Amino acid sequence: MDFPRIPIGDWVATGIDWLTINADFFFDFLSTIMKFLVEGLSDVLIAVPWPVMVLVLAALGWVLRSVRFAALSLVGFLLIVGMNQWDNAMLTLSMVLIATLLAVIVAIPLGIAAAQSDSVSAAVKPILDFMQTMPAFVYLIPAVTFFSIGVVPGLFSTIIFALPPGVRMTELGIRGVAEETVEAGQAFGAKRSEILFGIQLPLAVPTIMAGINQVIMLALSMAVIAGIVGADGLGKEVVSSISTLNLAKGVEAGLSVVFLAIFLDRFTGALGDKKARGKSSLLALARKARSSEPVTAA
Amino acid sequence: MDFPRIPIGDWVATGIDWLTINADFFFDFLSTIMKFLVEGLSDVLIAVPWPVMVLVLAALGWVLRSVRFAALSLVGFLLIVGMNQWDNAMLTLSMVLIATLLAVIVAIPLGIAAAQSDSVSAAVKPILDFMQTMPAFVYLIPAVTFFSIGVVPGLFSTIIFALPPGVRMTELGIRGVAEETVEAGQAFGAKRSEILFGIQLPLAVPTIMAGINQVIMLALSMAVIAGIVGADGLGKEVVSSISTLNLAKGVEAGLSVVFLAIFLDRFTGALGDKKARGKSSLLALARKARSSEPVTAA
Amino acid sequence: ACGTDDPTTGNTGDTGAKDMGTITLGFVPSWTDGLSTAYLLDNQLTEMGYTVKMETISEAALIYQAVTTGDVDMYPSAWPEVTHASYMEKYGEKIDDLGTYYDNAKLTWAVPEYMDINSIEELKGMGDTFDGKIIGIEPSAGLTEASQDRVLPQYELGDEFEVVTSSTTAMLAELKKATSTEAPIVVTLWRPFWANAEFPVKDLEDPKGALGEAEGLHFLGTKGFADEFPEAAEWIGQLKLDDDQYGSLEDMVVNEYGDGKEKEAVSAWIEKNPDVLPALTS
Amino acid sequence: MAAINAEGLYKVFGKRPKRGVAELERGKTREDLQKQGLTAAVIDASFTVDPGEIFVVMGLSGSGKSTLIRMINGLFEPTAGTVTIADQLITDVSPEKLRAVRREKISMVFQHFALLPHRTVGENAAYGLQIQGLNKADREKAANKALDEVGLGGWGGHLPGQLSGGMQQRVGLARALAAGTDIMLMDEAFSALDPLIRRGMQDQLIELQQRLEKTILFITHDLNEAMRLGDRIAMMRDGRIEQIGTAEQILNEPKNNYVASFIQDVDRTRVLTAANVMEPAQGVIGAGSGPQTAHKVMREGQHNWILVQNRDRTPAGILWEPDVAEAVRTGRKDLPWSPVHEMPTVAQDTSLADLFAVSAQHLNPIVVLDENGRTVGVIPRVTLLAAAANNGQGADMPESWGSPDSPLNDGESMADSATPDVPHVMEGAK
Amino acid sequence: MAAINAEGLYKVFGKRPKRGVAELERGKTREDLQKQGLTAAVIDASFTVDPGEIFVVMGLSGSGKSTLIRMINGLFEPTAGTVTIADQLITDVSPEKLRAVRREKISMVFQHFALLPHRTVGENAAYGLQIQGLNKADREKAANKALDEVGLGGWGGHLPGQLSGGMQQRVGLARALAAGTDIMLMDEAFSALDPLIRRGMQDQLIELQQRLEKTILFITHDLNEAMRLGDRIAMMRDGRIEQIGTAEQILNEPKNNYVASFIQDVDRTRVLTAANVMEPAQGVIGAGSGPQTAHKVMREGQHNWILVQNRDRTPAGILWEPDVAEAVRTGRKDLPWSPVHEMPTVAQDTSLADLFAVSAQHLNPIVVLDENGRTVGVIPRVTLLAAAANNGQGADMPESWGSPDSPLNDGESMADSATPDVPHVMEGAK
Ligand SMILES: Nc1ncnc2c1ncn2[C@@H]1O[C@H](COP(=O)(O)OP(=O)(O)OP(=O)(O)O)[C@@H](O)[C@H]1O
Ligand SMILES: Nc1ncnc2c1ncn2[C@@H]1O[C@H](COP(=O)(O)OP(=O)(O)OP(=O)(O)O)[C@@H](O)[C@H]1O
Ligand SMILES: C[N+](C)(C)CC(=O)O
Ligand SMILES: [Mg+2]
Ligand SMILES: [Mg+2]
Repeated sequence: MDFPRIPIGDWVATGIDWLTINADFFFDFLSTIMKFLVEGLSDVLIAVPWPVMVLVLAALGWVLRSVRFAALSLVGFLLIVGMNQWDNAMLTLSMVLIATLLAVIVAIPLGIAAAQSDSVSAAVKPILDFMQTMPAFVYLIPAVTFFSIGVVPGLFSTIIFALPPGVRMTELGIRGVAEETVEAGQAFGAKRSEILFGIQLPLAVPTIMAGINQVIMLALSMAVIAGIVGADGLGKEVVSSISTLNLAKGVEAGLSVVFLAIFLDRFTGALGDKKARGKSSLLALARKARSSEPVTAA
Repeated sequence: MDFPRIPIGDWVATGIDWLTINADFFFDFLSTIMKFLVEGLSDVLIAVPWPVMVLVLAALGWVLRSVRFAALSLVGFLLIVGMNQWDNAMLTLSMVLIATLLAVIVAIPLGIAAAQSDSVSAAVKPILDFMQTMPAFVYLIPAVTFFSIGVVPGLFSTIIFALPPGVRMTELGIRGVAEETVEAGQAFGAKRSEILFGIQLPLAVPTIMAGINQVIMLALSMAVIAGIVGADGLGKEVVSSISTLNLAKGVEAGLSVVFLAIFLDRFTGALGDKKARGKSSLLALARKARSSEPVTAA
Repeated sequence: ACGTDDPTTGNTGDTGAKDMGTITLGFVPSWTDGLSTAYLLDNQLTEMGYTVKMETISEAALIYQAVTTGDVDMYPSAWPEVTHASYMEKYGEKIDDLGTYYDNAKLTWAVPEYMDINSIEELKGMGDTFDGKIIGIEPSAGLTEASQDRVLPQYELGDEFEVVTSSTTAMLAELKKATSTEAPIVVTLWRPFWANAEFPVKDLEDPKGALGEAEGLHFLGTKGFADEFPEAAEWIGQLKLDDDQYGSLEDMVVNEYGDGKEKEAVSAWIEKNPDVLPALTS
Repeated sequence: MAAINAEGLYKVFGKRPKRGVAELERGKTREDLQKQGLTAAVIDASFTVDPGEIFVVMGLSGSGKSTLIRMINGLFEPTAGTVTIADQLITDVSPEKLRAVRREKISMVFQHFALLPHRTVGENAAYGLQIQGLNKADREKAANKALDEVGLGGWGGHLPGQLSGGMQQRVGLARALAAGTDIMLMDEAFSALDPLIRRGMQDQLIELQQRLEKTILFITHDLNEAMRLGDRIAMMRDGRIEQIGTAEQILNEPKNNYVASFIQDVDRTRVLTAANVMEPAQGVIGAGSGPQTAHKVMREGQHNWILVQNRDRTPAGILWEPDVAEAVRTGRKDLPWSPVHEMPTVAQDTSLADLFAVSAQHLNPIVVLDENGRTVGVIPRVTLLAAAANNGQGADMPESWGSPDSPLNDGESMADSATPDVPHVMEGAK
Repeated sequence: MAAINAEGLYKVFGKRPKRGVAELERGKTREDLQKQGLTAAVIDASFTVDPGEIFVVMGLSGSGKSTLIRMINGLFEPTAGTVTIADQLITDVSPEKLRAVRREKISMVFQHFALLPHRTVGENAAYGLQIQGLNKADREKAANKALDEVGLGGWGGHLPGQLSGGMQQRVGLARALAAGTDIMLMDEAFSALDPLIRRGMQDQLIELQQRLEKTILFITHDLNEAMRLGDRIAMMRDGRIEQIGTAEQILNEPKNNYVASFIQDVDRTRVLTAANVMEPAQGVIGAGSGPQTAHKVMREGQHNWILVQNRDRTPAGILWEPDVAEAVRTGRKDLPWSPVHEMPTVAQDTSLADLFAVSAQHLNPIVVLDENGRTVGVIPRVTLLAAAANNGQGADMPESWGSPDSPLNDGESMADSATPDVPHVMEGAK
């Protein structure tokens, strides 16, 4: 059992150290932006009185899905308030939203590139696999050395962890556009860009939205872990509840995560998939009212 | 903002406390079994000299997939050895395997029940959703109060966290069996049990295996978190590396997790999906040699 | 005590006289007082014929929990008098205090020496300077609880500051970074802790005593520890270290030898300090 | 005894389907129901399939064919109505009883084969027998026999996935055959196949059916297939059976415009047979008669030709007016006929297409015989031409081409148009 | 100028496809290539489509039809060979040039419509023009016009998903029409449709094509569709074009057994036209001639009837031998003919099915006229019957039914069988 010790860890650590020193300005720059975004958003979300916010979110649920969903959301949010986790939930929400935003900004162009070129796809795939199988905890370490503790390293690791489905589903969505539809574009002499923006992207929207939905879910799960490096919000509550074995607090923060997750999941699900929209969604009702002419017969 | 405080956390904590006291014997019993299983397996895995184990695993990879996969696995395992994580990897592996085993024992009958009855399905679905969106950390708390620290609470939370895809994919697999195939059974007068065991389950195998594959992946991700409550293995290395900000150690344990994950993923993927088996898999080659008569023409 | 062979630590008792049982020590690896003491005990108890197992756990609460259930036999270097008072309240009944080996332990808030404030009181109104952050350690630490629940309210800093929790090492990383660029920072610290000597820091005065008085570092055992391991309990009860002795031990373990060489460090320290330890009773 | 009997079958999908049936009975339409969220897939379907018959159900996609066949073997429970299989009621019976009927009386061939992909071809073919509880050796024997029957002997050891589509379909057929039931249900069993393979399967099915005397309920949306296979055809539309009848009945007497427009494309020359277009010979005399008798019959009936029959009603030959007139003139005693081999004879089921071939080679009318060689009718050329024309009724012919006073339009029966095609006779008819 | 010209097109899928072409040229078979992992989808295909022609490619699934059409508009690059569209080479040209040809010369109608589901019907119809860079107002106008053309006026504002399959297919057609290109490619454009809707679409296509004079390359695996639409048909099998010809050529002279078995099921009465079966009149006299001339011509040619023509080659009538003989006997000076309205005349493209209707009402041979009313041929009844029979060649008829010495088999030309159908004439012919 005297296999040579391969100090991969040291190599990586050295590399990260080098980066920390030499790309300091870059990390500072990123850090400033991310902090600005998250804190800006969370300030706004917390500044809004919770009854207003709860009603707005429930109303959004009604617009996109159904009365039932709006009612359930309302109950969920009131429970969050009742468990005294509203502010934490808003902190987590802002972190998740900003993480999603930044992840999507990176993921969509990458996904498009991967869809257009098999070699990009082949190169990107193992990296994405790696990003998702590497335990999220491990990201926290370089994140902390780059960005110190607080919300920024949490955001950074969240983005890395949540990125892959965004890329994958964008690629899948574009590649999944019916061959014939793309060929229709080609057959009429459309340029690649015309096909991309006029056909592929619009038709990939549901899949891309499903990807964004996954990004959000992963970001939320990572937001919990981000509590370890000091990002405020539900995650920190959960983490500190385990380290103090405070089950009551853990359950309340955990349940708040669940409610938030279910809301975000169903909500973003409805954004991409029109079928998920119930008949009682306001959008569906409005559309119905608009096209009052009979369409059935053919 | 004087919304009544809803002490859900306290209720749950009280319930868990009650359980801890009153179902003590039961938890002890579970604890004994789980500990026995995991420790038994890990003792065996560690007792086998690593060169033997590495070769056996690589050979299994060859049987089920391809030479290429076997070679890559070999490299991966040697790297684990070279990073001094072999024993930890074996500890984690045994925990993952036992967690998967127990999860599957629960999940498959549940999935079958859900596939056979819409009401079971409707009842099970939100519970599964809940189980997966609740941050895994939160499970650790009752797990620790039930089972103290060590491998058992880790295993327990892992099973809860990893269970849902097993149930879902079993249900999906059975429900996904082509309607006509099931009708073929019905049309010839087969009983429900004959249809279940003769048609539905065999045909659902690929989907169920995909579910098990997901169970394994989730179990592995949870095994990392289980390190927090003192379950030995790669997870503990990762957790302690973050609390000591030891990037080198974190990267090495993390990479070991990645290699293990990729191996398990591809390996169990090949179990269910015959198409994933490359042409150079020993099984495929053997099968080819056996059926030497020409089959192409029709 | 449990049976998995932790491959990285432990000692299978190759001194081999008699098998006196296995003692599991639980500690938080980044809290170097516990780390150093655990390895000192490992060295000596093994000598006495015990099998010693190390259980590294990153959260103090889990150690208390584990001591009550017997999964961990002893928490060396607990702070039960002040810092961990709330844990003792919860778990104390099922824990035996095996003795105090050091009695000048103290929680502190510290700033770099280049900062010209000297008291916690002076932090009021300086929230912007420090970005509103007190860099804390693990959420489960007694130090964290004291900082959040006593210092902040008593000095009315709650509106300006928050205690940012993460890990001891993260805190140290921050401290290192700040001191190297002479940036402003407030950290939560304690004594004895090697970082006090390693970094140019000074303790802030605590006129209100919010962080508590000096306290003792205890060995906490699971209920009935002394009955099960009488020799060990007796020896442990006699162990006392003064500031110098403890300081050199920690310095040796943490700084001179470092991660992975703790055993050698302890051996070396024993060689240099032959008279400090009580005689082995076996 | 009827093999299959369906009485007033309804199938409505949706919530509280019985309500839908009541409304349909009260005269509401399918569209009315659709608005309430109910789909009326089958509406008031009644029919009987006789043992040994191939009964074809056809209609466009969505017309309710599959729903209907599924009610026949109880895969769907009818919303109203009853199904009897070999005089056993199968609606509203215990699941155990229903399973017994399925095991013993009916087997099914599926559109997409519905083979069990994890079992070998042999095991698939033996599936029905396995369910029936037969032991392994016996069911393997039966399965091999069925596989031989469909031309797949020796393929038993392969997996279905290794076979082409046509072969897989034959495995499905073998499975149904091996089950040994008298009744076979086939839901668009051939529509997944390529045209060439499909035709082969149709031939095979007809051949098997005749050999094994199965009762077959066959569903298709292909009209030519229906015409080819069906002893009788039920035309479905929007859940209702619009018409039931033989291919000829449907072709010649479409009950409404829908059916008519459906069959517009059918190749009549393949569907219509001698039996459909033949007519009774107008003038007939016995073989023992002389030229005088013949001349008299011809005069009286104004026939140009007459059929001479033997006592056993087999045809002896055709006599033409000029020959008979000549014979009477010259005082011949024997009948002056065209030799028998000049008289074309065909079986009743000869298709129009084949009749053309015969008619092109012969000048005499074609004589149609039954299985015993007895005359059942005759087909003069003009009748053949009229039958092949798009519409059987001369009245529908394009006016622009024909003269209004052409011989076909003089109000007499078709049979009378059996005048030989010579101008002076035509002129005489005026 | 040819609208489409394909020269020696090959398409081989797999690694290093050129190698496959070389091997095929050296005589290796498709199966040989398959073993090397190469799929030869199209092998050495050459054909020319003339402007305004509907050229149909047909063959079973997998025969390479789609691959072929995709090479025509450059969606696939041929492995070997060249494609010319309106005399512009499109193989081996820059992508920009290829796109220009696609924009301006060819449009395509897809099997599964391939509409853009996120755009309205109007926007879909305008797509080709949008790509051509036309401004919004103009392209909306053109799109609306095209939608009107296919009977979808007023539906422009709907989304494709709200339309039935048949309507969606018409949107696809409108999109191709609106693009205003001369050439349209249609890949199994109708095969997703129900039979009734399908027939309507076929009618509409023929009508549109004639009105707008498009060149159409149409792919189908339905033989009746091919026969119905195609000016010419190319039969593909296993990547090769087996035969190219008009429907009639393929029906009457199938090049090999494969083609023959493929067309076995075709309804000949719909495909064959008067022009296919007519023959020259054997005996012809001018309208100014008298009975004596007629008699002489008939005697010499042993004709039973002759055609009387005016100077401008329009038909004047038909004379029958008995009438002429009588006229000669009685010394009549004028021609003793059946009145003109008794002589059925048809256009050259009248289908066999319609000829039957005409023939059933008339006793005279049918006279076939060109657009100017001039005689181009005649169709005696017996010819019509022979043409409708399965095989044009009498020699292939079932021996069992016919007598070997029937008049058709005496080695003379078909035309000579144009004897009127009376026994004594037949006897005379013996
Ligand atoms: N399980 C079901 N639930 C609801 N509606 C159904 C169901 N099965 C069939 N239908 C509806 O019943 C009608 C008839 O369907 P069916 O499948 O019997 O038609 P079909 O004639 O077999 O058509 P195809 O030729 O496409 O197979 C359709 O409108 C269909 O949508
Ligand atoms: N992109 C491709 N890669 C590899 N093989 C292909 C590809 N496209 C077609 N083929 C193969 O080429 C052959 C011809 O296919 P093609 O699609 O041209 O047939 P088709 O006549 O259009 O059939 P169908 O009627 O089913 O549409 C088939 O064997 C097919 O498997
Ligand atoms: C002071 N220590 C960090 C060592 C222990 C604690 O605060 O719990
Ligand atoms: Mg159907
Ligand atoms: Mg095709």
